[in-house]
Amino acid sequence: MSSLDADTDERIDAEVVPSMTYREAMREALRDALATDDRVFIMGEDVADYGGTYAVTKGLYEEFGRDRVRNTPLSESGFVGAGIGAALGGLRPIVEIMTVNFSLLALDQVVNTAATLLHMSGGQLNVPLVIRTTTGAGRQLAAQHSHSLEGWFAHVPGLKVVAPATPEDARWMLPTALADPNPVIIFEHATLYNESGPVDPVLGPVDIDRAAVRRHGSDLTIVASAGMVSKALAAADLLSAAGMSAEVIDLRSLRPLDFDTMAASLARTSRALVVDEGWRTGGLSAEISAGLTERCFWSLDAPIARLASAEVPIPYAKHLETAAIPQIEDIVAAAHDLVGDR
Amino acid sequence: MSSLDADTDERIDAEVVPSMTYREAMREALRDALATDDRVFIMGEDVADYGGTYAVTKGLYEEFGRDRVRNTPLSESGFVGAGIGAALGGLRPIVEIMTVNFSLLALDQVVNTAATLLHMSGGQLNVPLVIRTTTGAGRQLAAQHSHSLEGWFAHVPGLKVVAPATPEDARWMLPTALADPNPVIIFEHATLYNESGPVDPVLGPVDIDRAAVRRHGSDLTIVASAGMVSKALAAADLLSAAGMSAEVIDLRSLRPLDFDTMAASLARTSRALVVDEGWRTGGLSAEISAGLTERCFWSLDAPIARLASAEVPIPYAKHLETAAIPQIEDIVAAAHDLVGDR
Amino acid sequence: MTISSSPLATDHDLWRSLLGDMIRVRVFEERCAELYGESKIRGFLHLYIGEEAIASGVMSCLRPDDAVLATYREHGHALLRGVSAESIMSEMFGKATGCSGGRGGSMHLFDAATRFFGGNAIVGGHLPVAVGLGLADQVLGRSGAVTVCFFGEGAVAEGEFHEAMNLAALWNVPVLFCCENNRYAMGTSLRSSESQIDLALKAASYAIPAWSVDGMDIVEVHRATTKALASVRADGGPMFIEFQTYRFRAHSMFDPDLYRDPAEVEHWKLRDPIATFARRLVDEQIVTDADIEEMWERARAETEAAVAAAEAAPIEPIDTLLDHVTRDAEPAPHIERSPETTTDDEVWP
Amino acid sequence: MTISSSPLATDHDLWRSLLGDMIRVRVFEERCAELYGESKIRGFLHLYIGEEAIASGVMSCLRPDDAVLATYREHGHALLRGVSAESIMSEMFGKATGCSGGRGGSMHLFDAATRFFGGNAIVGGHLPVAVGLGLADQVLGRSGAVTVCFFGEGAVAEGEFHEAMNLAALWNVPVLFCCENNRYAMGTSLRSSESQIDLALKAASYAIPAWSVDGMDIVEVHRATTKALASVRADGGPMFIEFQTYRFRAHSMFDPDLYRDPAEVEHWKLRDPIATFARRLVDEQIVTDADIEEMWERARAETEAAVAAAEAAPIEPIDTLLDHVTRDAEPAPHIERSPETTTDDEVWP
Ligand SMILES: Cc1ncc(C[n+]2csc(CCOP(=O)(O)OP(=O)(O)O)c2C)c(N)n1
Ligand SMILES: Cc1ncc(C[n+]2csc(CCOP(=O)(O)OP(=O)(O)O)c2C)c(N)n1
Ligand SMILES: [Mg+2]
Ligand SMILES: [Mg+2]
Repeated sequence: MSSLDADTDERIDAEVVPSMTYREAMREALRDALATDDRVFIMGEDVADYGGTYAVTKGLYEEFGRDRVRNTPLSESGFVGAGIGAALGGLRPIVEIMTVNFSLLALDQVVNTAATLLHMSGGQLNVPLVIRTTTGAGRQLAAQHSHSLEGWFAHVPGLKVVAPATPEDARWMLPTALADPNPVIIFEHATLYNESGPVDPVLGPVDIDRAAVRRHGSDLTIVASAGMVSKALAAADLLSAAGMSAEVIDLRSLRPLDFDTMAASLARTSRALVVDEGWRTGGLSAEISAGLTERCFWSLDAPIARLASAEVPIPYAKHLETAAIPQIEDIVAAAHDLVGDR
Repeated sequence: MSSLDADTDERIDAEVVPSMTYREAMREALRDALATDDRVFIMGEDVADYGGTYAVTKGLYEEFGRDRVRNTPLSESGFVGAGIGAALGGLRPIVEIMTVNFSLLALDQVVNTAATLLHMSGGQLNVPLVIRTTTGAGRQLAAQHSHSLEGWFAHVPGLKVVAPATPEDARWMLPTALADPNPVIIFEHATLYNESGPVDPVLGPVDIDRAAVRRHGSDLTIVASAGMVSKALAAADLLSAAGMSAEVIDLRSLRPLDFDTMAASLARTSRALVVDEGWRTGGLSAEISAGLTERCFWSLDAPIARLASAEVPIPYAKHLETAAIPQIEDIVAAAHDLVGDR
Repeated sequence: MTISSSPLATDHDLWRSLLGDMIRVRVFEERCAELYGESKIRGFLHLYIGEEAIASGVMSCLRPDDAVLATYREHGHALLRGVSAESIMSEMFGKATGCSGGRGGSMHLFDAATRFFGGNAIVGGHLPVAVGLGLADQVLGRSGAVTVCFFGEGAVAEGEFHEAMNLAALWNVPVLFCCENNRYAMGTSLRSSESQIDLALKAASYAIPAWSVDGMDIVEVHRATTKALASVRADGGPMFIEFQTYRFRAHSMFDPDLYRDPAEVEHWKLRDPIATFARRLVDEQIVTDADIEEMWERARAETEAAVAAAEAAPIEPIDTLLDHVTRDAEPAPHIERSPETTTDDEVWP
Repeated sequence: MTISSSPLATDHDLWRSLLGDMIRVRVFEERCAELYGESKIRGFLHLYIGEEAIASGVMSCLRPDDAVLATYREHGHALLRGVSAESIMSEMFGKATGCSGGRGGSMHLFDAATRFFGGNAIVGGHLPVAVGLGLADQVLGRSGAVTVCFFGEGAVAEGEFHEAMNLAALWNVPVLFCCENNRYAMGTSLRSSESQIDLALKAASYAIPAWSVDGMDIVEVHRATTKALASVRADGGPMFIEFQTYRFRAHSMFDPDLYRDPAEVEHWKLRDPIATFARRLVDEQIVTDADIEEMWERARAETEAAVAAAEAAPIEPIDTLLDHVTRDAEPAPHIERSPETTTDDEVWP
């Protein structure tokens, strides 16, 4: 499948609520931002005429030109730092780091400068920078191209971290991120780009600090984000068929975490399962488990359960990769374990 | 205080159990490693004639020469990568990254190569690399020089992470780390270097995957590591005076985490407080809380409590820095909250 | 041109074998492309087609105690370093018999036996590692051993390139840096990613001897590498060669390849390192057309045998998932540490 | 030498004021060293003593719309950019009135009003940021505005230096890179950290015009900067100046300074930029000894006033600890999103 092929299924169905792919939604968001705010520009590796590795920025270079859609050389630390500077200089950069795997080369800039500058300067210098990057495994890209490191970023004060799981969030989180005076990192899950869903064309910017209940249920709460949300929903369908009613929460924001929404759900269900594509130990799932337990301990019917990726660099072979990442059946099984528990 | 001054209080008291500083213990470990294994060498910024920023490697260059104690330019990614290569080539490098703050520049090498190579190569190529780095705040070095990012490293499969909290561990963890066929990161807390303690001169290599109970107690378990251990012990003394008996666990190993020792303690105390110098959200304290709750939920008398650093880049001003990091009184207060709870 | 004045006048066996090497890589990779179409190979697949003269020429100059590092575009390098077609193909099939046990895939071929250190999919990531391997050779006195590090011209913009060059020169380690300048890093041309496109000049700014070579001409590749290696083996210090080349295929199977003028691609295809060299060897009567046909045949047989073996090979059992994350250490002696600091006398009532 | 042939023949006010600037920095920092001894200032403290000609010379050429970035050795840069001695001193005292509210300390002085962007304690970390500031000037059409980025020669080994140089040249952004080559990065001499120590050559490998200047001679510094800035303001593209200098003190207050031959330090002290320039101005009758004494007096008065103010200033209340971690966003409109995907009809009994 070439990135061109990936594009062919993007024809918007002419339904009442228009449907579009996650990729097209993200592109629409970028186009809108470029069109409405002169300060906005995109930069990253092959974002221009190439159209981005995941074809997200396709066509934008032709529409807005090379100053607004700027190719960078392979120098992640350099161009993330340049994004910080451009933000300080009055622009509204959207920096694309091709994948989170390569963001490791830019972490100094993200953590030591973007996240700290406002504080170090006593509130004088904010960094209105948006970083977009893809995350996740599932395409047999092996150890160096399959990391889910959102949890690392979510650990850092001074950053905001969001993970749109639906085309609508892909479309409408960006304007809010751009309006935010702080650095915002957007994690796009690489397996979602071809997924379609309803996108309200006039909704307008949405909050980027609240979780959403994607499905109501009463027996347990499943907390998920990004690529795990659709798996959780599919699992909830299967559970429903088996007579178990699962509520599914899409975190949307990874920093800050919306514990209010999670705790409110838990108050109804008394049981929660956290599903996370990151590694288990010290991952985001740990924070959610710990934070929820602190808030809801006395009303829990069972310890919060975690389902995360196996503690292994993601393997290439399909069957091993599949085994390493939480799958729908794993979620179903974990839910049964949890609700059967006591 | 210059690093020279820091050295002056290093005279070993001629007691029955010799006492030495953490710095001297670490240096002794390095000297021993260099003397007994020709493959071992040290490299890092100013480790040679300068003797290391924290004077840990002082005198080793004079004793072992420039091939064994090798200065590097400022190029963290470069020399960590070179350490990986040297390990693959049959040497046993000990790479000093001056502080964990600068390790952000080398994370690609650590995560994408050191931690994954054995797995990506199907078990063929192990990386027997030791990285030493300092961590922690408390010396008014402000946001870019005060990170406690051990939790990030502890998240990564393929790495082993240790944090000696005592001179004896500083002395005897290194030989075990060097004998380990995997990459091992040693976090030395910068405020510990001048602390003295007993060091058995002939103990020999110690395990680097088990926690140690540093103080027995029956009312609650305090879990701490690195710079927080001595604070936890001091808090336990104060609590004892107030009639509360605290068990203090020194994690020693941050990856793997020794949940057996923690759970065994919790079985006795039913309450645990995790003290961590890292930021709270998504920090190591979250994993310990989540992991312990999973194991001990039904015997807990209260949710696991966490005391971690405030969610702020560490400020320069003394009073603000002090307020940002867990202090002895904070531990005492948290213990009272926990035990008074229900 | 008379045969005696030709650089190919002697060493006929060498030239024949080099042609055969290039053909082996070409056949192997064209089959990979098909297998990708059939979904037998998955993930990313980067083909070396058009660039074969470099790996073939360089690899033929190496000794068993040399070390090799390459990028994700490394099937050819692995094959010519001596990793079997079968174990490479099996790797891409995700099989247990693959050279990385199916865990690495196309981008992560490894083989300890031939000192083939991969297969790195982080652009620039393996350059510092090469410096370390060279350092080990130097320190351990493995005299004459060289570490050869292949990378694309795109890597030159990365900070790790710069740090590695400086360390290599500063420490005078025996590393041969082989820059495969195929003019594009994905869709980005060198001109749009480097302010100074004379790459040899970059190396010079680290005081590393450097030269630029026609990477489409295997004779030039072989000659330059021979000369460079002689220098590295003797002096111990690093060298840098820029091989000017071109990839005939898209960057990867995901790349629609819209950024290059088809005429440019066609132009370069006229310089196909295999076709031109084959013609030359025939012209100079070093090989016959039949010899060449036999080379293709043999290569096809090798590749088909590899495919058949890969097809038939078992996969790793799922219960090995957690293998090879860490290697077991010698069990650490369990020694009683100094007694706990304090024990509480009083017990909370 | 007759006065008319001297480069100082005109612009007497300028030379006087430059001497005064250097003296201000010197006095301020010598006091800082004392205050460190008294534990009034804590953390790391890096003194610029000996290098004052660079910041003084460069800063005097700047316009208000220029931007400045520096390292952790930046008291002088901040002071001469127009940040008040009082707010710098208060910052180092950790007071609320400090230019960073007491949160930054010596290494993190910031002042938005004078476009002083710090104060970065990660070696090399601010170079890419400078490129971005230059890019913003270019894109927003702030014609003639320049971003001036100071860094030590130690930073040249970092990958970020390389990436920043390439980006700056590639994008032709108005950035003046000022390398303060004081020959040591902590205890590491340039020769032991760079395989090629001609730093201008490095810049040239990115096609950035570069030259090397005597950083102990403020006239040279001023002249070179004037020329460089004229070029950057007119053409928009980056330039690189290496200022050859020396620090008279240890790297920081923690550094025992054992790695330098005391004779070397003494040798450089003979070239003290203040003493030599003062002598020259007196010789050329541009200032009198009394003028100079007055400059020292004024500087001492300024510094003492700063110390007194810093002493008297309040600290930030502890309940502001979490301020400035993020800045409040305009509250995001709370819009009802598309209805939840599904709702379960059945409820588990
Ligand atoms: C650090 C990093 N950034 C980005 C990528 C994505 N990527 C993979 S290959 C490639 C182009 C590399 O080009 P070049 O170095 O010239 O090698 P070539 O593919 O032409 O052989 C890019 C951008 C990556 N793998 N690693
Ligand atoms: C990335 C990074 N590595 C290491 C350090 C520790 N360090 C602080 S200053 C310094 C020396 C820098 O020397 P140079 O760039 O020449 O500047 P100078 O101090 O001489 O002005 C070092 C190694 C750091 N701050 N950042
Ligand atoms: Mg290329
Ligand atoms: Mg210096």
